[in-house]
Amino acid sequence: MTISINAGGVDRRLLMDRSVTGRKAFTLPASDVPTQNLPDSSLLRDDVELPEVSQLEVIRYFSVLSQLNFSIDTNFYPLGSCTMKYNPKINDELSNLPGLANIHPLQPDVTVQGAIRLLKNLQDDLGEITGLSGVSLAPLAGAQGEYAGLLIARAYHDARSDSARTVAIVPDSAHGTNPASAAMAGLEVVTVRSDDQGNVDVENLRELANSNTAVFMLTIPSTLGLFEPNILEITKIVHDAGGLVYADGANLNALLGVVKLGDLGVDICHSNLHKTFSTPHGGGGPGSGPVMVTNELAKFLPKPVAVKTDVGYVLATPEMSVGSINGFHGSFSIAARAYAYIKALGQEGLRSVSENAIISANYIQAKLRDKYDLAADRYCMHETVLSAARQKKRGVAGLDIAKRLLDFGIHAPTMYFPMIVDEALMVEPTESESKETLDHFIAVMRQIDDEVDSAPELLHDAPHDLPVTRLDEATAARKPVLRWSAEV
Amino acid sequence: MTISINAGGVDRRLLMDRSVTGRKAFTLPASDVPTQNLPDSSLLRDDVELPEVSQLEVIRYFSVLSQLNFSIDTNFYPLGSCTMKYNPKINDELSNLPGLANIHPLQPDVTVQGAIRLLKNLQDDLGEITGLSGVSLAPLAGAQGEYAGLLIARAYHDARSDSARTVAIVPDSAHGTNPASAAMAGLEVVTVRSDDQGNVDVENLRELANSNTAVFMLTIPSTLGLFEPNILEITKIVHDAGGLVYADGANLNALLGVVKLGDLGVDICHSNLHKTFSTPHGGGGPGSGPVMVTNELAKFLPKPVAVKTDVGYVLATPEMSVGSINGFHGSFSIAARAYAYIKALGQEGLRSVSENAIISANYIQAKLRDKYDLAADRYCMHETVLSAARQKKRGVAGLDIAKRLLDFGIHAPTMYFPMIVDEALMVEPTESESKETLDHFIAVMRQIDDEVDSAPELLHDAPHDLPVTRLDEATAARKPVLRWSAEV
Amino acid sequence: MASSAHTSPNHPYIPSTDSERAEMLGAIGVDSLDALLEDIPAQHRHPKLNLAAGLSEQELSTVFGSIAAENASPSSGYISFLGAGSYSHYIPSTVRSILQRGEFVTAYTPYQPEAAQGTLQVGFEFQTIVCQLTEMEVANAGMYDGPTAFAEACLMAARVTKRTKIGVLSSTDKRLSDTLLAYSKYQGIEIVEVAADATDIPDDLACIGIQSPNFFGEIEDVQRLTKLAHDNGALSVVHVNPTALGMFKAPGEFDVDIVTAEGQPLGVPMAFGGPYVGLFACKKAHIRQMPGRIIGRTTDTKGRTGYALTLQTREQHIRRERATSNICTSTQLIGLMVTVYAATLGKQGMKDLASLCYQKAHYAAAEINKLDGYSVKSSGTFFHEFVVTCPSAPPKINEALLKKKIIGGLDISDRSESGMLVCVTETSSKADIDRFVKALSEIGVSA
Amino acid sequence: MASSAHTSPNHPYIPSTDSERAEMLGAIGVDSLDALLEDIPAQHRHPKLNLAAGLSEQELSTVFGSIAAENASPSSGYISFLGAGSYSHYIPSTVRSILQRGEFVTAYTPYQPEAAQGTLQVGFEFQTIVCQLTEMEVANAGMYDGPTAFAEACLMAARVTKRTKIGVLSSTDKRLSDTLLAYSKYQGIEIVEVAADATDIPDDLACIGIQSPNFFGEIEDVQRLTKLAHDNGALSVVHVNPTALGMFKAPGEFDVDIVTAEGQPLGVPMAFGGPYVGLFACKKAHIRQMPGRIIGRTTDTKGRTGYALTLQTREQHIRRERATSNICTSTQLIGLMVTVYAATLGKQGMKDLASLCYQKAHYAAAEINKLDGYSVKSSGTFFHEFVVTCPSAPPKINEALLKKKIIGGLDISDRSESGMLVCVTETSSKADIDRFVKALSEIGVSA
Ligand SMILES: Cc1ncc(COP(=O)(O)O)c(C=O)c1O
Ligand SMILES: Cc1ncc(COP(=O)(O)O)c(C=O)c1O
Repeated sequence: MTISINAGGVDRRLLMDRSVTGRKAFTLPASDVPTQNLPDSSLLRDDVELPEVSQLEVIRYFSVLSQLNFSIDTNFYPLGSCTMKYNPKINDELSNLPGLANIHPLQPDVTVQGAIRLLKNLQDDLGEITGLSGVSLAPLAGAQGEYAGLLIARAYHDARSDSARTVAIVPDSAHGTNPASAAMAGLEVVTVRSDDQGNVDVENLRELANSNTAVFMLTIPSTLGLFEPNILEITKIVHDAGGLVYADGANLNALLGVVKLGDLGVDICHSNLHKTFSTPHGGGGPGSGPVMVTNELAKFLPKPVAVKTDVGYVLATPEMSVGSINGFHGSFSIAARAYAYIKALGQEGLRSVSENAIISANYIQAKLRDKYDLAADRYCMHETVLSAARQKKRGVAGLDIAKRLLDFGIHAPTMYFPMIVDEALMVEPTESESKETLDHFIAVMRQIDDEVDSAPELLHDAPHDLPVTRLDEATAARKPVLRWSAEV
Repeated sequence: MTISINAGGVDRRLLMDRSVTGRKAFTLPASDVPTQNLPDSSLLRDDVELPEVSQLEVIRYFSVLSQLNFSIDTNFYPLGSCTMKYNPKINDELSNLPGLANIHPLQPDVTVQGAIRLLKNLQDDLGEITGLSGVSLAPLAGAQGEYAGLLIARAYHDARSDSARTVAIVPDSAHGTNPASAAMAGLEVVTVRSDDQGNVDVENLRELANSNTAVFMLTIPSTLGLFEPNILEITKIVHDAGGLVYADGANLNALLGVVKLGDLGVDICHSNLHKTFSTPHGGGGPGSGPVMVTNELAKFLPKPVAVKTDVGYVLATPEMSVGSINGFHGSFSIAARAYAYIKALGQEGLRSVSENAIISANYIQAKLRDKYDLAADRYCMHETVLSAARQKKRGVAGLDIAKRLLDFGIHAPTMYFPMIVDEALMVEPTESESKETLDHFIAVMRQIDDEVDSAPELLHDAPHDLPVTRLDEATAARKPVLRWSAEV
Repeated sequence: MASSAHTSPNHPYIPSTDSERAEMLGAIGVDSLDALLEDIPAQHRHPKLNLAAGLSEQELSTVFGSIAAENASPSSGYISFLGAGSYSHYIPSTVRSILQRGEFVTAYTPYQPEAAQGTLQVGFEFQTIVCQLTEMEVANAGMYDGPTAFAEACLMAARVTKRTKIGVLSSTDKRLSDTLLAYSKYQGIEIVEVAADATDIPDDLACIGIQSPNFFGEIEDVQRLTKLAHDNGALSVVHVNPTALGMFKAPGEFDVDIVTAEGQPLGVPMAFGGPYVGLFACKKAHIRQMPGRIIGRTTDTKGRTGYALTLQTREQHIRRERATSNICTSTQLIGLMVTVYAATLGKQGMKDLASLCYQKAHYAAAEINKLDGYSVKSSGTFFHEFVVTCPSAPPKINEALLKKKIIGGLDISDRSESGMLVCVTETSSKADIDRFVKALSEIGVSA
Repeated sequence: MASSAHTSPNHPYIPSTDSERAEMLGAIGVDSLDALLEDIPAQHRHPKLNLAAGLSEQELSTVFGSIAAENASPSSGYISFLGAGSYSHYIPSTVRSILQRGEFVTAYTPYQPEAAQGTLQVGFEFQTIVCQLTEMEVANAGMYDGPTAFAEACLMAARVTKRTKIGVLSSTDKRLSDTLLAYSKYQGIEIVEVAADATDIPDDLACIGIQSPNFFGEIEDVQRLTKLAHDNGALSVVHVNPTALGMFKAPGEFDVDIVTAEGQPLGVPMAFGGPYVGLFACKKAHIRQMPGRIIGRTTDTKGRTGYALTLQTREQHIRRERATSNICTSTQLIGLMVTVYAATLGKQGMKDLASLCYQKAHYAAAEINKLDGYSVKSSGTFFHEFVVTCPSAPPKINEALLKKKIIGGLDISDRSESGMLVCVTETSSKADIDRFVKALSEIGVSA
């Protein structure tokens, strides 16, 4: 937890407000080649309007701004579905080695054997972890992994001349990217209900699965933090209807060495390296969302796929690839971090990650269940979804509780998601937080519950000591101001 | 300026308070050699009591602590005599290149030609800047530079069999290290008065300088931020008495390309690379305090001195060296940063540094002189010494003003130094702060002067919004608690 | 099969100790981890993971040291003339320094604006800088990369115009059109090629997608093409190289509707292709059709300025299958790099940089053009990339260059006969260029 | 001669522009900089500075790249067996990561404790860790380096005992005794050598200065020597290697009065010799004679815990010529590195590290001892350094080793006939050691 070292607030002026004509933060070297003719002046631009500040101003401006953030490095950040775990510093360092950071994506394969080997090894490890051995690291985030997976499903059906399959069945608890990706893939989204235990309503699924079904998208564990007990039945229903099973593996942090998705009948899944595999979230990316498929589907993977051949490692395009979903080979330096993470933990360590993540979540759930409702009254996996329904009745919303947590230097849980839970507060502690931190969180959550009755205004007005209080988001959207301008 | 992002304050527990048996932040590799016999167990230790925390706890603990600091990177820091200028980030990077950071000090010269060349070039540049061509980079800070310089002075007199010279004449305005270093060098400290203009009282000096005088230690510009107008006369008086002139060059930031100390009759000086040459202060070191001397005195320099020979660069011991004042060759990676700084600025840039530093200080002085007394009513060099005497009469001490500045995110000036100025506030803006920042400081200082009358309690109780209010330093010294223990 | 939770040795990334785990399980009311896993089919629980044992940090460093050493890079003495979508530029120390701040690196997407003003204000700066470079009215906070930005821009044009045919200029990088293809495949979109000198286009195009400088490094006549598009009720989508904008007229001057770019040249390491960031700007009128995250300025309950994600109703987490894009995790941190880069170079720096690239590339082109057998194939104005027609197959020439520790230009013989696409930036010294030219001349037809 | 203030081009490190300078000069009431410089003798004002023109950051990087490339280091494929006061150890990523925090790096000495609690609390942790490692009662916040810490410790012993003769064990590194010499030269101090097996010392010694492990890598009988000192009214000053403290008994167990050490092995790069940090601990009774900065715990006006510099009346800025030392700027940031290092390794790590060093060094010694012509000269227990008696002059052998990219041990033939002081730490793999042994055997007498 950090604290103010300044009265009077932070100077929030933007770079352009600090700009002074002629000031500079950088000098380019002088040209060492003979002067060349310039093109026709009609093509040329006068000036680019950009900030003119000194180098110290650049450093100070961004350093001070950084202190306005909560982050893993400074705060407990139990944001559900986001797996805000420790991002090992060594991984950042290693991915920045000149031999990894300063290589061009189009260099001849012989000059990047190390890089391709790394990708190949990571593919293999992810295949082993998920039990789905066809892997492409191309997707740049989870959502792109989903899209890639859906393209593969469509390509599979097309290849079998079974193109009438244009429906994606998606549970009502699904993350928004699932239906959005399905729509991009030209699929009609049909929603399957969750039952009162938070499971997929198997009977409803049975009704919906048919010859139009391209794919069933299931988040495992679900966005309620629950493992689907009927998983084998579900995958059988979908397969029997001729559809494929897509697993959203954003929650893979619960499953490392605990269960393999491929063993459960999953055909396609993605995983977020920026969650389970500890690569930093960066305030909203970059990420990496590898797609993993069964052997049978591997020929449809997006390009490239790293392959080991007699003459060394090469980047190859699978036989019936769905093509290029982005510019080059995915987020290479994110892949490098994830590979370092897997190597550092090894098989024992990875298993321990999931086991400890599960214990921590259940511990919080057990210690808060008398004060907060649970979305489902059973053991959870790596996250627990609480409901502030009881508090809501006493006059305080989930939002207020979330904002109040900020006052204690604890980041808010994910709010109002999944949508099927009233006043949802989705708490994911991860394995990298100590019991002491969990106990502190528990104590704060219990205190907040007390405050609902004893000092509700503390919650309504929260947060109190942050750089800003609650923001007027309605006006922001109604009259959008999206850039600096001299007038604003 | 930064601001609180947490209520309830920072968790100030120490690492040992967070320690849990069995937790760890690091693993050593397993041994890859056959097991060796251990020594007699009577020599062996059971356990080292050290913290047991996770890697995330290490990162979070120190990251949060860092935010409790003011620093150049986050705050204006006009601390007089300390030259808190921009510390270029590139210099940190370059000094950490593996070829500079991972070399052993005792490697054969042929394997460290780059390193020795760097030292030689820096010696040459410092010689050029100060006009004193004999340079040793051995001293680890300014005070050690002083001590080295005084050893040289003593060795010089000894070599001339003039050993009765056991007096160091030191102005009353001198920094504490001057007399302390003189005492270490076995010299008796005799104080010369400053006159009412802040200059050395030449007549007093003339009385004191005699056949006992080993050295006269003069800070140029003085700790009052003033250039000594009688400098040529002064150096003549000392030389005529057979003494040497030592210049404390901690304030060299005022003189780059403006005047060379050697031209003024100075025989020996030191410079703080951690001031003028932009190397980071690090919260109190490491520093580097090269000693520069006339050609004649070069043979006495502490070892080593980098030399270029026919067979390449070597580290040599001067003929009549005063010896080893520390373990190896001085603060090499600090020297590397200073060298990068000099190369980045070049002759034009260095001159511009001093010129701008001087203008900035005089600007502040001009804009505050109606509200605050000046230690000397004349143009200053790179810093201005204000006096809060007027404010003191109105019930508020210099200390209160200094503390109140902290509330505005501005670091306090140096307080109560030089000792000869009543309620001294020594302000050194440096060349790296923008006019806008200076104007902000001026406005705040003027507002504080208003507050002396309008809201004196704001000053007496300042700072208000920092991690702590004023500390009980008396008890700290009376009952010292200097380490964690289970009970404290 | 048994849980290892109670016996696994502690790992630096996992703080809980055996006794703490036991205590927590006790509080949960179970006596083993397995009791928590009963929903998982027993026969599939605790599968064997065929992975190596964990490594210490020191061992990990050694492993990565070897991997990095197997790649040819400037630090192993190679010089390179590759461009084609990823560019070698000097990255200022300020960028790396700020990028090390854990508060930026380890934060999540700013869903709680009160606890993320740092990320948000930087994002707002990023949007400003994108607008300034492109001279467009509005920009978003970044896309995955340049090609996906271009693809999403074309799809946005289809939404705006309610047309389903997308025209792409024939001089465009295949990486752009391939990505567009993968992005539009199942959306009933047809992609047609438009010649750069077309004076006529079908009247049902949603847009003309233009790359300028194009794949071959040349400046397209964006003004004319944009007018052509508008005359036919289509939008103009222009993909630029941001470095070139330090010198060449910005698309905003030509009434372009949507501008995209690969942000990598602005302070982002080449890193074998990623992560990068796509720049995306458009006219204000189309703002609600924009994909991606958008940050807006607003005020708090005390009237203080603050920033927050805005126009979120376009996004997947609200609009789900009707969202303008499926983007969730984007590229905020790369956006930070771009922002610090642009702030560091500033007005003068961007100008000087573009000029330096131009000068060096034109010098290289002139020198190569003098060589026997080689000629520079250029019809118009190029910026820092150009096509060299080689005396023998470019892959052969590149192989010979490699022996001299030179990574030559990209073989584009599939698009230009015996063509090699050469790029020169400020990171090549004259000596490097001369070494390249000399090597080419030595290799000549013999390759 | 004219001032260039008004015409110099702006530099990235200097924000003021020409017009701002003019404005400021106007406010000062002068029309040129020179008016401010009138106190400076005119004939010496604005001298010519014979320095090169400034470089851009990119050029600077190139310059430093060449300098670094002229040095042999692990990154250029060399392995090394040098120790003797500076040691190669793996530095954990946590150390580098925290060291990048500008709030630590660019702060001054914490004179304003309210604005420096970060630095101060870290310093308090450092003092704690030094006490824990040495098992001493109190420690200061660090000295310049190991040798100056040792020298100041001996001088402190002289102050405490009011004696002027300092005994130093003959097995001590000359770098320690030489620094002591330079530090005591004019203070009327006499330095005498004491044999390691002495059973008798002069009765006017202020202290016996002991290094253990000594210069030759061996553990001294600190307990016996301390008793000998105490029996003669002298103090015991022991200079340790902190890595060895992970394994060997701490001086605090032997009633030692003052302990010093070179802190470099604890997470600080060798960096061609500095900056390092001296560790300094002593008995609480002597606290007011300690040199250096000391940080104490206290409370603020609201009763909250805080830290501040304390016992400042010992220091030069208050006590001036009667201070316990002239130290002002010290080594706070290196202390931070040591603190993060110790916190990262922790209890188990320090133990494992010492054991690993011991195992590897003893393996190497055993293998070398098997070679024809080489023998390990060791009378007692060594930690990770040992003396090899070579079949020919060590410099010759080292020259031959260098050709094989091996930097051999230190030539100490001036102190041990044909002696080479070899150090092995955890950064040498078995393969490295075997390569070294093989090379030695190949070189043998032929060198
Ligand atoms: C369950 C789930 N699925 C998919 C995603 C999308 O992943 P990304 O943000 O990497 O696109 C997320 C991320 O929040 C998620 O939580
Ligand atoms: C005038 C003056 N002289 C000497 C010194 C001592 O330098 P250092 O702190 O590097 O030992 C200082 C530092 O504050 C100083 O300001």
